[in-house]
Amino acid sequence: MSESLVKLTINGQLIEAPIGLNLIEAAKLIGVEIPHFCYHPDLCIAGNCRMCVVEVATLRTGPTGTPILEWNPKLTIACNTTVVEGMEVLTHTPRIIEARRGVMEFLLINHPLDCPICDQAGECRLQELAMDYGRAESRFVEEKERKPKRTLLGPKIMLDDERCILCSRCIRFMRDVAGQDCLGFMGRGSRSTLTCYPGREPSTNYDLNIVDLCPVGALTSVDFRFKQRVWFLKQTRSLCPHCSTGCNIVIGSRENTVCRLTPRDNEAVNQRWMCDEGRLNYRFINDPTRLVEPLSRMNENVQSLSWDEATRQIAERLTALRDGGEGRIAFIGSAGATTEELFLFRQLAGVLGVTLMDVVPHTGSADARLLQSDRNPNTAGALVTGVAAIPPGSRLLEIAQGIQDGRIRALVVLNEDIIPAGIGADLLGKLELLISVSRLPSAVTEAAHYLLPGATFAEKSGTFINRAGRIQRMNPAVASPGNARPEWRILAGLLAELGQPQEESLESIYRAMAQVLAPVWGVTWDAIGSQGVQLHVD
Amino acid sequence: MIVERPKLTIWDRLYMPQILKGMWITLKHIPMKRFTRQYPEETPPLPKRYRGVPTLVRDPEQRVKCVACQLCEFVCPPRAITVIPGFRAETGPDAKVEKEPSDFIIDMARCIYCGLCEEACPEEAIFLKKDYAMASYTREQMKLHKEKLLELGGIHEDRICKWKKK
Amino acid sequence: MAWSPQAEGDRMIINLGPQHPSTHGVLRVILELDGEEITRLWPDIGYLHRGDEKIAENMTYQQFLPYTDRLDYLAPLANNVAYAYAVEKLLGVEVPPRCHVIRVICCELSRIASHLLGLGCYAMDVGAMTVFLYCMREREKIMDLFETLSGARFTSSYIRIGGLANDLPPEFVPGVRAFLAELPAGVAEIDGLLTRNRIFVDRTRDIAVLSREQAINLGMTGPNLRASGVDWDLRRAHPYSAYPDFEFEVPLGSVGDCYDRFLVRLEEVRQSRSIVLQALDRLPAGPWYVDDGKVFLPPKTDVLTRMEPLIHQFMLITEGINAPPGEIYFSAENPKGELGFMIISRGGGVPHRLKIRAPSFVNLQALSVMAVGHLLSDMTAILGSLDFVMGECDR
Amino acid sequence: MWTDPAILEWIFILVKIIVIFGLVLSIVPYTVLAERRICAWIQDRVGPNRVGFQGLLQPIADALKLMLKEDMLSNHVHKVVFTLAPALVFMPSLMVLAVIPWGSAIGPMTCVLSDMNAGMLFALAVASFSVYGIALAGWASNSKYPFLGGMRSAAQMISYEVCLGLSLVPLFMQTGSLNLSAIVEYQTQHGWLMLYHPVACFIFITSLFAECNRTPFDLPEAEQELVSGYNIEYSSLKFGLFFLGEYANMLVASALVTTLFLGGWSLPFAPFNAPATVIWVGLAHVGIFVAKVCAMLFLFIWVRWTVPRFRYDQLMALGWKVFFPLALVNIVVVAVIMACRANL
Repeated sequence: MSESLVKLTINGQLIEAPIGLNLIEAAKLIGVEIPHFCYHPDLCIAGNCRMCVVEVATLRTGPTGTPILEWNPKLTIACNTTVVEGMEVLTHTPRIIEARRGVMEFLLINHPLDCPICDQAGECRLQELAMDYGRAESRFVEEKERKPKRTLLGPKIMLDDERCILCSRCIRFMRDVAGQDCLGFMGRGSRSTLTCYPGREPSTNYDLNIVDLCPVGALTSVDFRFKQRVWFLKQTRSLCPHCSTGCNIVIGSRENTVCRLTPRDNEAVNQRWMCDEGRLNYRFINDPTRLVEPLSRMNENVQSLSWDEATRQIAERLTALRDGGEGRIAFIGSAGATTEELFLFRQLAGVLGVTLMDVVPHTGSADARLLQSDRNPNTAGALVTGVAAIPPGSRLLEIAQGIQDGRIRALVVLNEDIIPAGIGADLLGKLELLISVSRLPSAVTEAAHYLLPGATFAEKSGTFINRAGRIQRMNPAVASPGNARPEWRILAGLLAELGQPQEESLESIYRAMAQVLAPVWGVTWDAIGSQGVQLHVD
Repeated sequence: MIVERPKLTIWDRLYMPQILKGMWITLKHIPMKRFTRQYPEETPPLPKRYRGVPTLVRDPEQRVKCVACQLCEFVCPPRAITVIPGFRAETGPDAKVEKEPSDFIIDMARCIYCGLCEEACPEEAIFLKKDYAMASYTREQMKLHKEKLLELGGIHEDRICKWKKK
Repeated sequence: MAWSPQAEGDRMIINLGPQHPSTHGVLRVILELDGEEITRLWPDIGYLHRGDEKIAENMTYQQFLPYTDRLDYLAPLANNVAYAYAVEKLLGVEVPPRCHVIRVICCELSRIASHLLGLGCYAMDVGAMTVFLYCMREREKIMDLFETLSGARFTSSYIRIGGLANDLPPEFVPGVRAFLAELPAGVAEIDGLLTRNRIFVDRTRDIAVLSREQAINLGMTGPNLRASGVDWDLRRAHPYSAYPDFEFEVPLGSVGDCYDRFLVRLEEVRQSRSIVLQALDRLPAGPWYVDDGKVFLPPKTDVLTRMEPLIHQFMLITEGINAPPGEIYFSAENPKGELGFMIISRGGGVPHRLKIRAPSFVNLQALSVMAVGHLLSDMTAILGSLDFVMGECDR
Repeated sequence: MWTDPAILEWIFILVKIIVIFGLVLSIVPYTVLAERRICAWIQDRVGPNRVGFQGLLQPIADALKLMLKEDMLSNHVHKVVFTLAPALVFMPSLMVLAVIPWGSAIGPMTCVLSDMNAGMLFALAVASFSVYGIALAGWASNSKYPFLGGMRSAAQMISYEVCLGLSLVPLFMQTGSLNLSAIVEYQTQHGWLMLYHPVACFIFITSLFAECNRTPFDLPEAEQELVSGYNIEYSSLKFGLFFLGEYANMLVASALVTTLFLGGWSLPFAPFNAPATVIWVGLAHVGIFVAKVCAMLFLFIWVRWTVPRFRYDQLMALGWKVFFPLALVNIVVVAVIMACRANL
């Protein structure tokens, strides 16, 4: 390793940095931030914003053969300068500050006075850097350049050309990462505008990433448009439940309403991206039809129960069925549930002597980037805990058959609509006892004898094990509506009622699980942290 | 400077002279002009800067000046303001503004009349007016909504007409 | 905390407060009485606790300013000023001379207002109700002046970090002059009704004597300390603002009893009047806010027409003034004593920790030293002479 | 039959009772109003002026308010005594009024309810009853502040009772009578006793301030110390009775001062310096008496809103160490002077 490191000095501090690293990243190593607009670690270097200028001196062999340090006469852009042995870099000299102030002044000349109506305000690089490096008062008195405003780029993105600072991040992303070369600049000088190539518009599943990339408010999300100011959003680190990739995300919520999902850095999983499908998959959390009360349904008589009462009744009836004979109960779990929930679910199956259980596989089309065909976020978890059959879904037919035969009298369904999976409404009608844990009403919840309202991913903590066997954590951003509660609490309550008292917090349940489940042995809750831990799953 | 501690003379120690002096002081006040005000009939003269109820204003063309930037909501120390952002009509004279509050709620039970909202507003849309008797019977009534706030605010002479120039 | 002191022998425990007319708010003092003589006492505070220091950690420096109005709510402007200077010290910002002098005027008018109320309440506590109303009448004129100045009588929130909310209104200076012309007559009435009145003197002389050493050891500040003869006034000791430019005397007591505390306050009113008069005479022209767009909000016209000011408006409000990391302590001579702000900053617009040294809180410590051995009736005189405010004590 | 002197006597007594009651029940509430307005004027305020013209109906509103308030009776009080105490405060003052001549005569009717020979003794004896009411109220409330108030009151009133009585001795020595009508008539002939006995007058008035619990001697209720002293636990009509009693006491005190020192119903010139023979002079005498009483009431009010309050020990010291010896010395001095004059 050591041969690939070079020594250089940044602001007088000697550091070692790997060869090939540019100065922005090198400065980051010692906590010095070099301001920039166009540079992005995952995109190619454009070097057009000129904000990251620094003073650089490199070693040269002098006339006598001794190396001498020679300062570059001009300021150098840090993004396109890689580290060199013996280099000296100064990042905040008066000359640099003056240059950046000039850059900022130019950038703001034609920038419209849109902050009050711009969704970016609050997370706008232009605002932040203007505060840090720009002048406080304006010398510009002329008319501003007019450009098209409020242009739709595809169905998901709103473009405001006046706000654009021509950093070209979006162009580079669409071309190099999303693989759809559709954006470009038109015109010259101050009349340059960002635009779509004629007849093309961003239409990949990754378009919305350019909204995150845009350092200003030129590109905004139609979905999030005028919904909420970002400075009010509570940022909760969580996971996307849309597929088995397990993209790391931030849930932006305000007062128990989830407003948006944005990707967060995880080099091992999703870098800084996420797909639009996953990003827009949050509305069900705020759905007004969410189930909020435990219900029992006996002969069309619907009654709402307290959790204690519901748990007691269910435990009683399940115990009666267990004692009545073998194989009368079947479980259908969900690979969308957290590992802890599946672990408890498996334990419950053990207590009730259930051997017949499975999860419902959900699949969809995959793409070459993040989206997987396995749309369950925790299939690996379901396999590890033993809830899923191998392959997942393979025992569903057996369950359907059992119900048909009348062998299976009771079915416990965890957050799944099983009708498309082959257990139709007619079969459900045959059941003596159907218990459904669910968040939204469906045909299954209509038929269920006991209906227990569960919580969405945004309302609980827990872990998912992704496709690659990485265990990652999510955190609750909002409270569950009404009396709904996380499934792990429901299951822990049922287990306690059946004589198996459980730990009170999810963290302790995880700890108990980590002692039993081989793949997670030795992985502590804290170790999972915000970036997850790679497990060794066979 | 050591303050002088009056030494009571024999005369003072007899109580009465000082009491009589005091009584003379108080007696002089009986015919004096009253300092207090007969409130509901006589309203106090309010200075120009008086900070009363916060209101929303329209410009002379009846346009709602607020664009729902929510700075006031952020700056409000007691969190009395709730802005629900919304869209302006896409056609029409003020389509350029794009954004407006679909509702603007000030909870007068929480408002401390500090005036920071007026100071923060980048659109000169919120002003503290001189009305001060804003009591109601219920907490719900204490919440002033957009319509009421606009009614209280009235028209504000706009020197700049920012959005017209866009 | 459930806690109930037990009386010794056949003594009686009696609660003075938290609902009691002479505890000036919600102070509770548990007294152990032998007849009417106080043998022991336990002050119980916290009834007005609002968590101001914690609130401060969750908002920008500017947003917290209205909360400082509510510390010593009898001198809100003086609190504003002390807080603004504290934050400016952290930021390393120096406001222009005009701002300093206006702040001095604000502080001294607040001092007059606060002392008038303090004296009035003190008089009321020993039974002279009318004096209280005369004091309130004079104070009311100051309140009106504050209203023209800031738009609010009481919770003025007039001072800004790096300046003021606004320049002086044109009618303010003549208004203050008119008030200062009337003030001596008002003070003379208070003087005439109390100072040589033997009933009042008997009630206050040699009551609750606090010696120099005791006062220092108890950490007393303000008029209560000076009444014990300690020459300590932060305006002199640690000059700040424009105070070095003004001539004034620091009144000191000679005995340290309730009577001295009364006399010192009365004299301070006169001294403050003289400071305000001097300040009005040499009110410098010029800007009233610091000319630094990174600290002070830009003018509204610029916000509406220029890009940089608009951005700074947004950033100053949502992010706050970008303060450097560091720790500072600033204290000012407020009417009640030394009001100090300790700010620990880790950078950014929000304090990491903000500690308020409230003079009333410290001054109240002296209660158990001062009151024991006196009668129940003296208790009101002592509380009145301490002139504390629970809003500040409990914060 | 109407002219039958015996029946006429009864009718007169009835009329006089009604007049006295009427006077008390009308003057007392207006004293309260006067107090509130005068104190307001002294303090540069307006005072109650909303109910009726210039607030003249305010007493009625106050009375209604007091009546309609919830009458609270705490569990810890001694109920019988607690209920009785307000009446015990109010009654003595009414009884004292029986012996005070509030005019000379209107036609055949003398303007005093009971012209008893030991009138002043009766007045002193009965007035001291009200201490029972206050002390018992303090005790029966079974609560600390009222208890302190009651105790203070008992000590204070008994102490000043002594000065009160002693200060009057020179008067009796000079007039040779304890009959109040006789004292007034003495003054019509010899001039007001205030001029003969300024020291006695001063001690008497000061002691009356103490007896009536008025500032600077209002320790039993001392708002800022004991919150409201003995009547803390009272509400509604019972509180109203205390309130009424206090002002009735003031009224009685003023009437006593008027009668003893200010020449009662008389003025030092004809035709007001002799008992009335015609009805209008009789009526004028009543008017003069009421005016003097009102002036005294004003003095009470005026002093209250000027001075601070004494401390308990200072008050007792003043009573026993100053007024008590002073009154004794005064008696001796007057006796010596009288002896000298008699012997010269």
